Amino acid sequence: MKDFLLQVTSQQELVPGVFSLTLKGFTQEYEPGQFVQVEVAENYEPFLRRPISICDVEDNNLQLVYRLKGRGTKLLAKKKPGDKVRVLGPIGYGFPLKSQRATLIGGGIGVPPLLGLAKKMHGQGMEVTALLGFKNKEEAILLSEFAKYADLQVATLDGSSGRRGLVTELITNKDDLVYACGPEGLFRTLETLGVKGYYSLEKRMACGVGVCLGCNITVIKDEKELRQRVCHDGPVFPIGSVKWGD
Amino acid sequence: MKDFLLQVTSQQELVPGVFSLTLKGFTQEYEPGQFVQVEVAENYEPFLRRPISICDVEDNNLQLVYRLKGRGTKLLAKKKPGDKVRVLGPIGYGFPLKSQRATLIGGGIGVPPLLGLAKKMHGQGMEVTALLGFKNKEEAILLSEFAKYADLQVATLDGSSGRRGLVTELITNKDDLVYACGPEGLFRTLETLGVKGYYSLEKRMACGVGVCLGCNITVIKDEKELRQRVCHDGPVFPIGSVKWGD
Amino acid sequence: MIDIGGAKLKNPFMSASGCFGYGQEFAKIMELNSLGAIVVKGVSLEPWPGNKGVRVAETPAGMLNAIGLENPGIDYFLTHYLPWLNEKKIPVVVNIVGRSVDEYALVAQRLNETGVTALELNISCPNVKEGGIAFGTSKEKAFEVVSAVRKETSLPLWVKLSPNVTDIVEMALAVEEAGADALTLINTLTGMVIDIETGKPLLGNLTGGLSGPAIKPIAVRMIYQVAQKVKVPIVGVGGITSLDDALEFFMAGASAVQVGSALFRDPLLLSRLPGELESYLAKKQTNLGAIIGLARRNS
Amino acid sequence: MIDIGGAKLKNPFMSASGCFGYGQEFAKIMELNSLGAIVVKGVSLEPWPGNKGVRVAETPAGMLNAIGLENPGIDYFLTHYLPWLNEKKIPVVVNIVGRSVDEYALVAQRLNETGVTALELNISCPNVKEGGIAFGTSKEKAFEVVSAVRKETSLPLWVKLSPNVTDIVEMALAVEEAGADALTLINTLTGMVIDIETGKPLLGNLTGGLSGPAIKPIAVRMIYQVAQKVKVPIVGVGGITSLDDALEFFMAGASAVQVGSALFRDPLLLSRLPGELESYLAKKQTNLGAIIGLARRNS
Ligand SMILES: Cc1cc2nc3c(=O)[nH]c(=O)nc-3n(C[C@H](O)[C@H](O)[C@H](O)COP(=O)(O)OP(=O)(O)OC[C@H]3O[C@@H](n4cnc5c(N)ncnc54)[C@H](O)[C@@H]3O)c2cc1C
Ligand SMILES: Cc1cc2nc3c(=O)[nH]c(=O)nc-3n(C[C@H](O)[C@H](O)[C@H](O)COP(=O)(O)OP(=O)(O)OC[C@H]3O[C@@H](n4cnc5c(N)ncnc54)[C@H](O)[C@@H]3O)c2cc1C
Ligand SMILES: Cc1cc2nc3c(=O)[nH]c(=O)nc-3n(C[C@H](O)[C@H](O)[C@H](O)COP(=O)(O)O)c2cc1C
Ligand SMILES: Cc1cc2nc3c(=O)[nH]c(=O)nc-3n(C[C@H](O)[C@H](O)[C@H](O)COP(=O)(O)O)c2cc1C
Ligand code: FES
Ligand code: FES
Repeated sequence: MKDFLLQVTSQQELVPGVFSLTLKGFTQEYEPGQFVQVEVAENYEPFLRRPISICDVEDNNLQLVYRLKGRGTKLLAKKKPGDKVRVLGPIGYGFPLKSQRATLIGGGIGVPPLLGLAKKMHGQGMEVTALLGFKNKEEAILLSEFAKYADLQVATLDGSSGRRGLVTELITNKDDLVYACGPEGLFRTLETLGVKGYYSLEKRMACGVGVCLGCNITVIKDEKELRQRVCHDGPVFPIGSVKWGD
Repeated sequence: MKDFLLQVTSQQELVPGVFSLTLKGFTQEYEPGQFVQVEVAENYEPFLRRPISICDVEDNNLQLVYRLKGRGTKLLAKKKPGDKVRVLGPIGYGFPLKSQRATLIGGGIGVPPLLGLAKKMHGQGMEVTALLGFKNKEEAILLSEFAKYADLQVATLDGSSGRRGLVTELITNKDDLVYACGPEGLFRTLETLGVKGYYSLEKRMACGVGVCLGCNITVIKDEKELRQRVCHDGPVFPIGSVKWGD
Repeated sequence: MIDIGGAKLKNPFMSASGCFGYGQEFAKIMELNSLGAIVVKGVSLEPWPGNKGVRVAETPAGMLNAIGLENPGIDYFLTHYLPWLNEKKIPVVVNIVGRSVDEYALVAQRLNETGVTALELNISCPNVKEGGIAFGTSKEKAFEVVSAVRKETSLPLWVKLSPNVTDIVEMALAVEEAGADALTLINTLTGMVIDIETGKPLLGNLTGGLSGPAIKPIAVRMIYQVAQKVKVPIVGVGGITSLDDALEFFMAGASAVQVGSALFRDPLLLSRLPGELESYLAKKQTNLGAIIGLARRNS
Repeated sequence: MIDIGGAKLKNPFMSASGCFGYGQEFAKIMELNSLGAIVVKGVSLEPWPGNKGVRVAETPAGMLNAIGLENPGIDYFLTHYLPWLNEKKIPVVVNIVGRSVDEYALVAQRLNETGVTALELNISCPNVKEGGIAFGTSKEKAFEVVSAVRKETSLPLWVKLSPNVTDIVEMALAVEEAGADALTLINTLTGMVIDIETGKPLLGNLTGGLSGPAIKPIAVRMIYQVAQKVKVPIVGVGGITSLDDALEFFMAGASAVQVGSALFRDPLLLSRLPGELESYLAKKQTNLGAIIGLARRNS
């Protein structure tokens, strides 16, 4: 983990409201699933950094894919090539690689961090299935990139691309280790389905590095309840281990 | 007075630390000596607008000349052509024109508002002398512009341009009506010299439009003490009328 | 029509005292009629000169002011400002300041039969007769001054509370019991800026009142706490810069809001807010009444 | 060497409690040795689970936190965190929290002979035994808890005051009389953010503590006021983001400072400050002692 001052090399609107930002000079190794804390303004308005997952790193170029939400992401989207951005990372523990086959399941803006994961798995000769779910065709992102590393299947709620329905309906092989990122609803469905694997959580953060306890949750490990920090002990947790609503 | 959203057409560093900013679309008439309230950041950091004198307006192009001081002027200096800036103005009362001859006396960053004044006086066929004082040659600004409208004389503290010494030492004709802008010390010297005319004051402001009473001073008028707002009732006051240190 | 303790306003947006003068300056750039009411700068019995030296300072997401309640006194207000405001037919709320119970009462008395819409007592002033403790930081003194004014007036009586207290609910209950028809929450928090170049406090008065977005979370909290305990309506103020901010105040329990220092950076804000609220309510198919206090009902 | 009520620090910059954990995370990106001391997250007698739901919210130039003082308890602290810190030879100040006088006293007792540098009592906790009023908002209760802890310890005893009071000087004098060796000023101000989408308070706990630049003018004012009245040194905290900010605190009367939420946006700030101060003092040809309280002497 290091606090970098990185230079923007590209800023691209992938689909309306979703941007891909590339920053050069990110010289640290990372594990897919880790994230960075991005300073969106030089003055303290907004005050806190924004946590964004690492989508990919190639030749020290850090790629972040993010959706416009409020003030912070709006300011981030204004950065132009040449601008400097402060980025602390990589933070947390990424997805552990444990088998020869894996199914990646991404929903909406949860898709980006799975790209770096697919790439890494593919690089290690693993067999990767990627199931990506979006609201509709207009919101589908990174499809051609995933196609390079994984057997790709898409679902949209309105059927405008791929299969109509929830991304979890695409699951055929329940024995694969699952790597998921997306909304809480997706995670709960995975738990109901009883699949094994990992999901990457989001919770509001202040420090993002494990010191403020702002992002604590209760996790069940070896049948004991443990207090864990999403930022420092996660953001990746075993499917089924999180006590929701805490 | 109107709240404009103006577009930057040029931003130029005249001498190190002093910038000239031109904004197009300033469609209101103005009197030299009036100022505008400039919003330097879109978010509220910094919170208040910055008061800057109108240097000149030509074809609805508003020219502001300002010196880097703190956070606000630093942000202003980052604006590039095409950027939008909110500007409220013109505000206050400018310099009254009352005679056929005038001596303008400017010190340092007090020089800019006198340029529009010289131009206006020259346009009305007045005989204008401009005495401008700077620390040294490197800080001298707008000389060629003043030369167009006035009989120009320069003083610098180190003698690197024009006469060595204080700008007030350039005064030869004490009967001329004087129009001054600069630091308080200059104004006090003018009072000691007993010249007649007007000076343009600065005081920390919040609203800049006369409602908060943040910039109040005591002014002596017809031998009575009056409370006046620098922003609304000034910033131009008759020489000798201000009770200093209030 | 909105009813704030007997004062009828056509919309819930007002200027905050001390941030809009007596209306004449802003009239040059906006329709004063777009306001629910004008709350004028604090008025005292005699003219007050205010503080010397630097009176305003910028702070992170806010500012300090140490104007010292400069004003020309009630007589001047009645002869020079009120007639003009009455002519424009804008509801006028007169913010009253005093240094003793009598001064407050006398100013209130002078405002009877003048056509003003409501009185707003600013009880953050020090009580010079009794050791300089602000009326607004002692529930006994607050009770006393509000009771005294209540006897002099049948106008809607709003009392503006100071946030510089340990227990805002206790203060609110005391002034409600003393006869307040509504509460205005909050005045400024006491702060200081030191000029590190000179090594001195920047303000002539040393300390000043903190306002602006910085204090918004404190205002929202106090309104939320007080709204659960009092029966009179609350006028919210403190850091509002947008409709979203105002909505927080309504949801916390304010029936109307005032905008102060935000006008210094966005002078047309108050002219936009009423229309923005209408659009919001139309889009959400709801009404203001349903929003007021929503956060209390929801939690 | 700087002496804060008997605690010897090599420079006047510390982490603020709750914003630096127990040091292990920041050790990955900076030399902990650059700090004057580490003030650790509040420690209680038993483990506390903290609050449910959303615990942090951003506000203008600041943030709210409602962690609820989650911590693993004093035993865990002594066995899991302190040995590591002692090994690194960094002065450790232990922030203590409790829900009754006894709890505070027992935690303090357990810290005798452990090698810690000082205790910092966080008296903003509610006294559950006596109606939930925070120790930090009643001078009698504050006096009581500080006296009780004083009896248990000969370690330097710092008391951290809550700004949510009418009269900070009165609180300061009470805890000084009870035996505090130094005062830490200020803890957070109580605030609330309402999520206008859901119409509910955003924080699970409804209210939270406001920190960050927004509160800086309030911290500076309180330090200035208290420094005139007490004899013990003051540790300043609240909104510091830069050396310039820290200088304001020194000039107001703080002998040392803590940095809290600013670390969340600028994690390396504390590693830069000591060097920046040295350069500043060298440039101005002065020393820290000459700057402490300057604004009071100058005005
Ligand atoms: C570990 C982690 C990884 C993430 N990765 C991505 C990513 O790759 N792409 C992406 O688009 N988004 C990602 N998010 C969500 C992203 O952090 C928020 O969308 C963003 O912070 C919103 O900031 P804002 O100022 O635009 O919105 P605002 O709503 O104005 O933010 C206000 C405050 O709430 C916080 N906040 C708001 N929404 C969230 C959220 N969902 N999670 C955490 N904090 C939030 C903000 O950080 C800020 O402090 C991630 C979140 C976490 C915790
Ligand atoms: C009527 C008027 C006309 C002015 N015209 C010009 C001009 O044409 N060119 C120019 O360079 N400067 C001018 N100034 C001064 C200019 O307003 C300040 O230099 C500027 O506000 C500094 O802002 P900052 O954020 O860079 O400095 P900071 O010191 O960070 O500002 C902090 C706060 O103090 C206020 N402040 C600081 N210095 C001054 C000052 N000298 N006068 C008033 N407020 C101050 C700022 O507005 C802000 O609110 C004028 C001031 C006034 C009152
Ligand atoms: C310059 C200034 C002058 C003020 N004068 C008064 C006053 O005379 N009477 C009063 O009750 N409040 C006064 N206030 C307080 C405001 O009315 C308001 O309560 C406070 O500023 C918080 O609101 P804001 O954050 O929207 O400014 C003044 C505030 C400012 C900034
Ligand atoms: C997330 C968080 C946790 C905190 N926990 C504690 C605590 O355990 N004990 C304590 O005395 N203060 C605690 N504080 C208060 C800080 O130590 C400090 O007094 C306050 O945040 C103001 O300083 P700042 O503006 O630099 O953050 C906490 C603050 C934050 C933001
Ligand atoms: S965000 Fe601070 S501990 Fe996770
Ligand atoms: S700055 Fe507000 S009255 Fe002049």
